[in-house]
Amino acid sequence: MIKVRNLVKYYGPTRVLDGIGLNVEKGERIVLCGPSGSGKSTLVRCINGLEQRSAGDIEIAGHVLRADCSNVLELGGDVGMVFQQFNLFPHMNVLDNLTLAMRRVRKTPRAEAEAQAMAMLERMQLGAKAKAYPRELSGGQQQRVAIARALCMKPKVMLFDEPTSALDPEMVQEVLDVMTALSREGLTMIVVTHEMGFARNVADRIVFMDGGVILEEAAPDAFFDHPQHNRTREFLRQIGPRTH
Amino acid sequence: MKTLALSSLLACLLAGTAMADTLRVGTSADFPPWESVNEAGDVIGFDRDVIDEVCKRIEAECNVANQAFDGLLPALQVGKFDMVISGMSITEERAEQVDFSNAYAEPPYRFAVAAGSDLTKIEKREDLEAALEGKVIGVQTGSTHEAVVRAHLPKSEPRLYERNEQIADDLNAGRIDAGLLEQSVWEQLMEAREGQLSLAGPLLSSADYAEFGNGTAIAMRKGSDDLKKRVDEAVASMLADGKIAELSNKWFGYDLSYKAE
Amino acid sequence: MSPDIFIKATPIVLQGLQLTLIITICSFVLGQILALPLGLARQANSPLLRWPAAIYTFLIRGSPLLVQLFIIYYGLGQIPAVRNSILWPILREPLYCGIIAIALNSAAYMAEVVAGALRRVPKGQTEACISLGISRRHRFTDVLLPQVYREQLPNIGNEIILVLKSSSLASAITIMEITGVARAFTARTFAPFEVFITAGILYLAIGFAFTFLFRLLERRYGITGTRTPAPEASA
Amino acid sequence: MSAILTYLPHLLQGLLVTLQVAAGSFVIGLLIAIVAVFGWNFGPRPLRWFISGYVTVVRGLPELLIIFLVFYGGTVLLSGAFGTYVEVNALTAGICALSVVAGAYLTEILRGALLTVPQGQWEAATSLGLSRMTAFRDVVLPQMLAYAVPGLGNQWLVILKESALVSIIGLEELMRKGVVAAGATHSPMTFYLTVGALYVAITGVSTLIIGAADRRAARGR
Repeated sequence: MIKVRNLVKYYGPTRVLDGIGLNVEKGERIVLCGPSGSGKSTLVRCINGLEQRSAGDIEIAGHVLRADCSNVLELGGDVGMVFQQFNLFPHMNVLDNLTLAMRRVRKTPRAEAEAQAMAMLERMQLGAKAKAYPRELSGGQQQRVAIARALCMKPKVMLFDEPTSALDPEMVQEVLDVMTALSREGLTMIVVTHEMGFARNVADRIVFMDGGVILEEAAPDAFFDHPQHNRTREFLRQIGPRTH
Repeated sequence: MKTLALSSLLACLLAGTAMADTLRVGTSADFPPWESVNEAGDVIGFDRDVIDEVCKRIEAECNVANQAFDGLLPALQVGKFDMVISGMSITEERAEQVDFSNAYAEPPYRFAVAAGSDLTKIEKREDLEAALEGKVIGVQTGSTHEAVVRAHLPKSEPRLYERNEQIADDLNAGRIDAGLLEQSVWEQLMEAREGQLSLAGPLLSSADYAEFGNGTAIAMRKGSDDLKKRVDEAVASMLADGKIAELSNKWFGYDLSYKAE
Repeated sequence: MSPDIFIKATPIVLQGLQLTLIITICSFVLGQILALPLGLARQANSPLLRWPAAIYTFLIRGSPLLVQLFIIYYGLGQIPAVRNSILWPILREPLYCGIIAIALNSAAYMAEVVAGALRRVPKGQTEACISLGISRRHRFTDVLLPQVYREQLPNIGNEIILVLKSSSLASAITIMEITGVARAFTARTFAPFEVFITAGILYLAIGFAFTFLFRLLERRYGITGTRTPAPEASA
Repeated sequence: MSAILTYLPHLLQGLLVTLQVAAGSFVIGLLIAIVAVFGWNFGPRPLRWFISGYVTVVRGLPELLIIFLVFYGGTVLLSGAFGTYVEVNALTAGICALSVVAGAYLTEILRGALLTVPQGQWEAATSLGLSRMTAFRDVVLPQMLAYAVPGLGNQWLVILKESALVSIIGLEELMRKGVVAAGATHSPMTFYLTVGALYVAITGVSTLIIGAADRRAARGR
């Protein structure tokens, strides 16, 4: 589903990704973790073409992405993205946020798009908020709307870029619950997160990054119980308490 | 969005587009009794009646449009109008740019000053010229009067106005020392400003100052020879059968129809 | 468009240059002088000062400069009492009327700029002055005003360009500045393009010269990092 | 007083023309600005130079000069360009000239407003598969305009007042009606004050509407 080979990315003179290789199978759930500045967000953003790369090949959901991202729109919603800052469209109500891409990209008639969107909102228990504007929702609700918005495009892959780190603590769980439910439906997912409890429960594989390279890849149990690398152990120690 | 904007822009540019099917006549209707706008917004006056009669005689449909005097000839040249009638004198400078019909009228010109000015007592042209040295004379922008002042009163300062009544009001205010306009225009202005202005010096014509031109005529674009021929014939017949004299008496109270030498 | 007429147009248009510069500079300076008391009045505690200043700026900013120009030139000139007053020697001249009208207009816009800048000076500055025993007058001349004007240099530089553009309206009251001579020339030669383009180039050149001058002043006296949004353009 | 009553219908007619000129110029200027901002952000380098040049030059020229240039020169140019006679009347010339002027100032205003729309909005739109054009039109532009309401309102006031300059080329708008009435009745002060009061009235009402519009737009921010 995703093939990344020898991905290199510079910001000016700084090498932020240094030869990343990553394969993700259909239905696989990957959690990307690592200290801040390790390049995880950049990796995710390169995978769906939001960032240009300096070298390397990326193939995702059957599309070969050019280095300058000029064909990023070919993805056309096949790769859903959930941002740390939600990035809902503030001038549209929830329903319009959900239907915009369906109508403009997939050319779905408005009535049909709205019916699908309403169904999606009901699933997220947000049916009552269809006519609300983003600013009238709590952070947790906004992020669930953002997830719903990406899902409306029936993506083959979902990417989550620290979806809970901008949320107040009491709202984190509602978003994680939604993501856990999604993972049970067999959707291919890459999640950048510090929520190690979620990682242990949901991930098929955990990828640990530092300094622009992948230091360690393992199944959750192996990763948490027998970390191979010093840096991994240090990282787990620092955020350890939150895993239990 | 882009195309929408471009097409709106184009629509804006072409909003005024019109192809010539009837004759379009330009005038600057701020010059009573030659031409002015009545309360209903229609152009009326001597020229209006003359052009209506001309159009009748050449069997054409005419639309009269009103705009600022100094833009009339440029507009004629680029084809906005087919004819310009606006009490316009034939001058060499203008004749280089446009063709004129035969003259249909020749009005007298006059200096005017504020009432009570010493200049009102002067009777001879030469004395008036001498007295106006170093004085400010109000004229209309682009008019033959401007050319007269520049050529014959080089020691006076011409001040250019857009509208005649502004000249009258500034005379009355004492901002300018004299004004040069047509006799009939002064009469009109003085009627509305009782006791504020006085005429000065003698009646003037192109015999005094050649820059006044050779009578008043209808201007046409260079090369519109066929139209010019028809208009010339119409003007000649109107002069011959006394139509011009009749209209002149109606609007001015005297006859200023052009007398061929 | 013939190059000949460009060559012919240049000296004609240059005839208006002097008047354009006189009007621009005089109106600008007079406008700045009037703007200070007006701006202070806008910020005053006493409603007796605040209200007249507010009404003045509202009326001036709410109507076109051309109307104001005509009121001062043609309007006042028709009132006998004005013609008999000691002000007549000034109001009699179109040039002075033009300068006064543009200056009064510019002052209303600048007053808002000054008032806005005064409003943004932190209260702590006043408190610091009081605690240091600095007198009211010196607090004003040494602390408040220099801040306001040095901070507002970019806006002041912007204002002189607006005044330069406004000066073209003086042609409507018989003043033969650049636009006036350009228009009179067009009426005589029937060649509109060359003259107005030449005039335009001249305006741009003057504008760039003023901009350059204010850049120098800004570099020398400006306070960086406190730039405020440009004020409403005057028109 | 009776003179004002006689001419009031004329003045109000002129006021209508003033509003037409101002509204037409504002709308066309806004379209120019939207296209210019889009081109300035995404166009090739020469286009960006052109747009910067347009903004700089127009902002440096007196509006009256631009009006004269369009009015006297526009017909010459367009007639040459189209190979046939194209008329530019005072209304068209006035709207075109003021549109060009407004376009330059509005481009500046929108450029500023564009910077206030977070980058994340573009990214979210891209990740949903929206093209740049669609993202601009449906996602970024509406937010940009909401941010720009005070600037847009200000520009509307400026255009309302600038439209008085079109009287000089003979368009029968409010100012020109006032000049004609002043000349006919020989009482300039009365009519210029009346005309001034009418302008203050429409700018005053506009200011109230703009304030309300901004409060409304602010709710979307």
